[in-house]
Amino acid sequence: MSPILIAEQVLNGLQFGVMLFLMAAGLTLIFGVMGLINLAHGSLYMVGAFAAAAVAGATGSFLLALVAALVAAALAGALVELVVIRRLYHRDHLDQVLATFALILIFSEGTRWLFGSFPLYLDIPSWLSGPVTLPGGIQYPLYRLALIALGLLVALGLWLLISRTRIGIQIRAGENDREMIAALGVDISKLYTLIFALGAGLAGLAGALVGAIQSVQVGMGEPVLILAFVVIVIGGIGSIRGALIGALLVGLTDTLGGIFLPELFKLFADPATATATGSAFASMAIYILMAAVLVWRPTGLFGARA
Amino acid sequence: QTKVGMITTLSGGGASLGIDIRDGFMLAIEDDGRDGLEIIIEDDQRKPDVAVQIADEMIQSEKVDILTGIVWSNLAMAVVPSATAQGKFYLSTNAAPAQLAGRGCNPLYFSVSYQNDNLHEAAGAYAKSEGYTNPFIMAPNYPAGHDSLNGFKRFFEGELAGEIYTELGQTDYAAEIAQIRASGADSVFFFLPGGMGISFLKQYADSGVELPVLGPAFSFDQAILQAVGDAALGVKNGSNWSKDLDNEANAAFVAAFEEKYDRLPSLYAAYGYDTANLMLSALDVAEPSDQEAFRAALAAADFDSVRGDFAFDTNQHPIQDIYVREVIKEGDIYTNKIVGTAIEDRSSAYVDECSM
Amino acid sequence: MTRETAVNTVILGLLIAVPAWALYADEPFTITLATRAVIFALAAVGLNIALGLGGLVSLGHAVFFGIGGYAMGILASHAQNYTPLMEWPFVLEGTKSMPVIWLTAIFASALAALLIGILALRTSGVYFIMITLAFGQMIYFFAISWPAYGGEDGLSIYVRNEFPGLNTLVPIQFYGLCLALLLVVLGLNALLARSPFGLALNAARQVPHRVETVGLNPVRLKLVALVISGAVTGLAGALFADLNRFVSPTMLSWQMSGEIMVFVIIGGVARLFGPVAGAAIFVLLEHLLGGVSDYWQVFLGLVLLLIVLSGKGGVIGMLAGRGRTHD
Amino acid sequence: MTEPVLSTHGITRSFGALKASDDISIDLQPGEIHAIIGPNGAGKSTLIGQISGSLTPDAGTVRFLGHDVTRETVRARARRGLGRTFQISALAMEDTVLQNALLGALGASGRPWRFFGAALRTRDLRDRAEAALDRVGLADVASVRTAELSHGQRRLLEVAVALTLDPKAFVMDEPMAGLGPEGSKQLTGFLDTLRAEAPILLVEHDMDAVFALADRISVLVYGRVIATGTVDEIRADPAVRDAYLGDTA
Amino acid sequence: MTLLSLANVTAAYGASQALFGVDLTVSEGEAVAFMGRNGMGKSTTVKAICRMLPAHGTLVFDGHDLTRLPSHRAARLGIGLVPEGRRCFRDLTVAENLTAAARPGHWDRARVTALFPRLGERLTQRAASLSGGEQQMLTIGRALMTNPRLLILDEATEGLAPIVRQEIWAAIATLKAETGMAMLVIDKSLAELRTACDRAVILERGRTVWAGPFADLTTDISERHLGV
Ligand SMILES: Nc1ncnc2c1ncn2[C@@H]1O[C@H](COP(=O)(O)OP(=O)(O)OP(=O)(O)O)[C@@H](O)[C@H]1O
Ligand SMILES: Nc1ncnc2c1ncn2[C@@H]1O[C@H](COP(=O)(O)OP(=O)(O)OP(=O)(O)O)[C@@H](O)[C@H]1O
Ligand SMILES: [Mg+2]
Ligand SMILES: [Mg+2]
Repeated sequence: MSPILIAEQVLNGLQFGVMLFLMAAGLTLIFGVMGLINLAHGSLYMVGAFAAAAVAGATGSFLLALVAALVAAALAGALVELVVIRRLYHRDHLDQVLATFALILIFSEGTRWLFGSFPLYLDIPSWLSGPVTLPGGIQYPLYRLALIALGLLVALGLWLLISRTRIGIQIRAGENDREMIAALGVDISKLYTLIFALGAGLAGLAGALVGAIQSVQVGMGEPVLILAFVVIVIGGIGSIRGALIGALLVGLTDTLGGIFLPELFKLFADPATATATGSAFASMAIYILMAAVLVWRPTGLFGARA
Repeated sequence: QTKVGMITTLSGGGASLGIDIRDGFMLAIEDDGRDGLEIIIEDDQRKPDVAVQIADEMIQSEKVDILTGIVWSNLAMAVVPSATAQGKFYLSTNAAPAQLAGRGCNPLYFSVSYQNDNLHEAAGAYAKSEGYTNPFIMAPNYPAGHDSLNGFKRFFEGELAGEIYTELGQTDYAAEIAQIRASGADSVFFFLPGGMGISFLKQYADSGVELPVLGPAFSFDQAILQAVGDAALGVKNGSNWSKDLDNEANAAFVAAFEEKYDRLPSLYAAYGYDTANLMLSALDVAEPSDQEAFRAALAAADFDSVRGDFAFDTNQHPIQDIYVREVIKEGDIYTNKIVGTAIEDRSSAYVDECSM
Repeated sequence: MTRETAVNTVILGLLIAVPAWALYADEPFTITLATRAVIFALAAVGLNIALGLGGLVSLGHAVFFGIGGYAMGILASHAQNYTPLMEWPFVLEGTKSMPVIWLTAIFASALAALLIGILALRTSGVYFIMITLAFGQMIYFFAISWPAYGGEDGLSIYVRNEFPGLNTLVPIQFYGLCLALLLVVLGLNALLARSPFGLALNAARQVPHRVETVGLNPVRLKLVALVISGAVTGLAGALFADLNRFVSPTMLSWQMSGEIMVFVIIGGVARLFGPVAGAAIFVLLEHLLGGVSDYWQVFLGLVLLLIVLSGKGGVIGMLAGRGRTHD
Repeated sequence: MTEPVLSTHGITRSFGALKASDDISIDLQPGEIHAIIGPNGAGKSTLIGQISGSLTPDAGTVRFLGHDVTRETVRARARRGLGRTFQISALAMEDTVLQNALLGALGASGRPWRFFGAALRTRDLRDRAEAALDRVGLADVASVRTAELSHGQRRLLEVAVALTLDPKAFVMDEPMAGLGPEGSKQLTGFLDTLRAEAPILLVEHDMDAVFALADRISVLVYGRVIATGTVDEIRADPAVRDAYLGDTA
Repeated sequence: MTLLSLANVTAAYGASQALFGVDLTVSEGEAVAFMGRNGMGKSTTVKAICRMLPAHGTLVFDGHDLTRLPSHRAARLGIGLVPEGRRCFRDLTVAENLTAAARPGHWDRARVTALFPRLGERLTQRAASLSGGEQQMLTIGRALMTNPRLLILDEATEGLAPIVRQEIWAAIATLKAETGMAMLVIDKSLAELRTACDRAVILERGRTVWAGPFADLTTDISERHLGV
């Protein structure tokens, strides 16, 4: 394997990591900062992608589609927060798991009801399509570069919001003691609705952005959801920096594991078996990584120490 | 009075396939319009245990005579052996795993669609005939993926630039595309059903790699082509059916399907339609309660298949021509047209293992 | 008799009366459905031991369920094909005997629970939920892509396994067997909850640091609870595979873990009969709503949502009033 | 002097740049109540943590009943007979008072792996638990859920749980915290009788209680012991008045 | 001018009733001691005032009916709370704890850290790692940052060193004298309450059983209702 290919694969891993972060960003807010286990996060991701596909289909504008994704998912998020989620903050994680599990069912089948069972069309706009040549001769799709930039921007924005602004501080205070922050005069309910909507909007945006290079279909959110949880937990709940680093680690592990493990197994087995066995272990790699990180540091890389 | 139980996927991610099977099947049944035939349809949610439960219900409570409809191989493996063990006919509208074509073949089991490997074999045969010398081949790491690459290799028999198994459900293929680019391959064969194929094709089209792409029909069928869009144009795929197949039955089917459901039929709809017609033709001759006679009537395959010539081999899987299609755009609609025949009168690789 | 005991008695009565009616009315599928509910209930009773008593929110119980299933699948498929399970260092044959399969399932899933527990119990809270999920995913992906036992296609067994003196192919007999196991386990669960071990576990859930200062090891208490819990769920997995005569990686999927948890929560966490009520309701809803519309899962979702939002501690809580019960 | 029941020798513990314990050597003699006082943040809870085993010192040793227990776990020390109460009540709130006491008895028995037979009907455990509840005067509320106890009752239950262990020494972190004047008086009376059974290392800010109970007082400031002496000596010590007492006494 | 007035207030935790009829008034600039044995309902009353628990009866603050307001609205009317049990925001730093609560007015971070220099030295430390007393100071500082008109101190000196307690009582006296902030004080030290407060209200089993100026609080009454 040539050095340039290895370099390219490392870049792919990092890129995949940033994309994971983009998908996990909204969840970081909701799960990491507000402390709510929202299994329906993947559904909001799906809502964004469907809204984008519908608007792109009707208007032909990718930018409008992104706006639509953000708005639709944020509205759906706000609605869900007002009707369901707000009754769950003071409950234990179990109830949150069940309620948001129920929301997945409602969202998935509801979307199918509205949009039918067939995957929808959403593609990269022409001004972002095609590869560019990077130094070293690596050909890299422009759209993916744009995703990296956007992912990093979102990471920075979120980090500033949570750690530097008063709203961010108040949200974290609410996570510690909701009753108390309200008793100090902060309208924490409204704040939580806003933040939930923001998290949902980010999920929707990610759904649209990533949907353009993947498939827009019912159920697209669930695999993402698990990956996003993995990312956040590895990084440490509540830490934006942790989520970013966790995402990069997962991206690298997944990409490089998928490439090198089969190669590694070829050293002791015939190619067909090696490819199959190597890939089998590669698909377990990120979960092994997660378990290893948690065994080593039980609250993730940057989580608050217990 | 004959009862038929259809178990298929009508909710969740894979619902579009099951819906097409159902719609194709019901089109034939309603056209026929005979009395004394009852069809019961249930959703398996793409879960094997649910499929088994429904099969039990249909057999034990509804007392059906014939089962049909399953889309996925793993669900078929869960249902078919126990259904045939309980003396029920099973007519496959899609899934036809190797085990059931070879050692596990059964007098009560017919596959109307194909044997799972067929369309991959066609792609392999086509690659060879096009003179490709080192294709790069890939499929997800699960049994159907392994069968796929084996099917391709069975008819290709040459050097490969690379052979990889991806993760089932994977959505990002940047790493694989980089490997393809670096491999020096002259063509790419892939089997990535459902959303995986959509993702791969979009990303491949955007990557600047311009090698010709081949695959089985699944990733280029009517149900998902609209979601892939331009990225699929020109891709060659192996299929035993296409909407432009030139025979009377097919023309009638395509027209009737479009008329009734206001969309183009897919491969799965065609299988559903054929299955229903096969069953109706057998019911004209015998009752399912007379197992021997009904089985003989099915095996005779005395119906007008939308695929043209159609016969069953001894393992009760079809002998049929398999074509190569190319993805084209007709007006606003992406669809396929036949560009050649990959293998003629193809049966299946496992027929000798079947002791029937 | 407290209200909860009354509710439990009614549930128990239904478990006996409904299949009896089905037998009389010749509705064999109702028996199959009841068997499914009873097996799910057993799996959920297993989870409830970890969850209700030990406070361990495991989102990876499908691992044990699946291991139980594969214990059955592997043993029976070897017996079916007359190939030994292993030939070295000694020959081990497959088997079609349920009791042997059960013991294997219990032992294998207990072992898995021990290994997972040793690692997972280093974490707590949300991290525990997620690390159990991670182990589940690991094993799920392994099972899908490992070709030896069918990979994603799973393993099919043509005839249900055997139990001495019974014809397990007759639905009501198999049901009776499953129900008997469920009742035995429920009985053990009730004993466990009141036992000294149960007392210590209960405290370890609420105030682990207090448990340490009386000289007990809360982590070890929880580990033992997890092992017992995994073993019970593993037994349920073996029965489930036998019910379907089929096992596949879906039994190991995170959705399966989620469903087992849903059974417990619908019924009521830490209630003896909570998992039983939850599993029965879920199976019933799934069956009834399936006929209503293609989009029936929307309604299932709504019903589940109503149950949680009512906040009464599951169905048993709604019927019997809030509060844990002690003597 | 007799061999102390419990002693620390030069224990030191830092949090980052902060030396929370700085070369602390104190001891607890049989039959005495030794009070530790000092300003907030002086390192009293940190010291208790190191003695009971939830924190490990960076340097120095802890000895208990003649053994070096510096590296032992909380559990091991508890089994040796170290009874601890928490600054914030650590009780199983969903359980009854009796069940909380039973937990202590179970710990004392050292045999938690009994999966059958109701805990409430296990004679040895029950006798021990009831005896302890009786001692602190909670026998009447034995079947009440702990969450329903008043604050003062919870503090007493805390002590009762420790009592079930038949400890050889008690370590108590602010047992009077949150008690009203009446409750404080009651608990003070109780601790006074307890010292005959096992000596008590007592951290407390309630000076009325400390002055009434302590045989000796050590004063901790910035992690160091600045003075040790009798009540009168400490009251009179100007350094202690400056750092801690103000004009209370 | 009466700032806060409660008449015949009742409240319950689920099914178990905790308040059976509490009467209480606090006038502007006045400090009221709120007394009673453990578990008599003092903190419950505070929760009712701060809208952390549904309550019935008359609850009026500065002319506004509190029963209809959510917690944060009540706080914004000018009720500042130092809760029982050191409920600082454990994962936030000292500085963030203060910022989270801040509303414009006399009290800002500089004034609070001047009042409690220990907090000033630990601005970037996580609240969970503060000593008990430091956490107590932080919750007082945090309540001051809301610039309340009525400060409710529920066991605010619990667990504090005598010398710090004296400082806090001194600070309370200063607050009262200089800013005229009204106060409702719960504390176990009768002596200290006596010097800091003008009036006392005594609660027993969820009912107001005595109210009046401190001067009228005879040993007889305190023996009967407080046990000392
Ligand atoms: N985990 C920690 N990390 C950093 N600093 C800590 C930690 N634990 C304690 N400290 C600091 O160590 C010092 C001693 O704390 P400790 O809790 O022992 O005080 P204390 O004497 O018990 O005070 P109080 O009487 O207020 O309870 C304090 O300044 C505290 O902020
Ligand atoms: N969360 C709760 N749930 C149920 N009952 C409660 C709860 N909190 C307090 N109580 C009960 O309400 C009554 C009043 O308690 P409250 O805390 O108001 O007393 P208090 O006067 O503040 O006592 P203390 O001086 O101990 O703080 C007590 O009997 C107590 O047991
Ligand atoms: Mg302390
Ligand atoms: Mg109080």
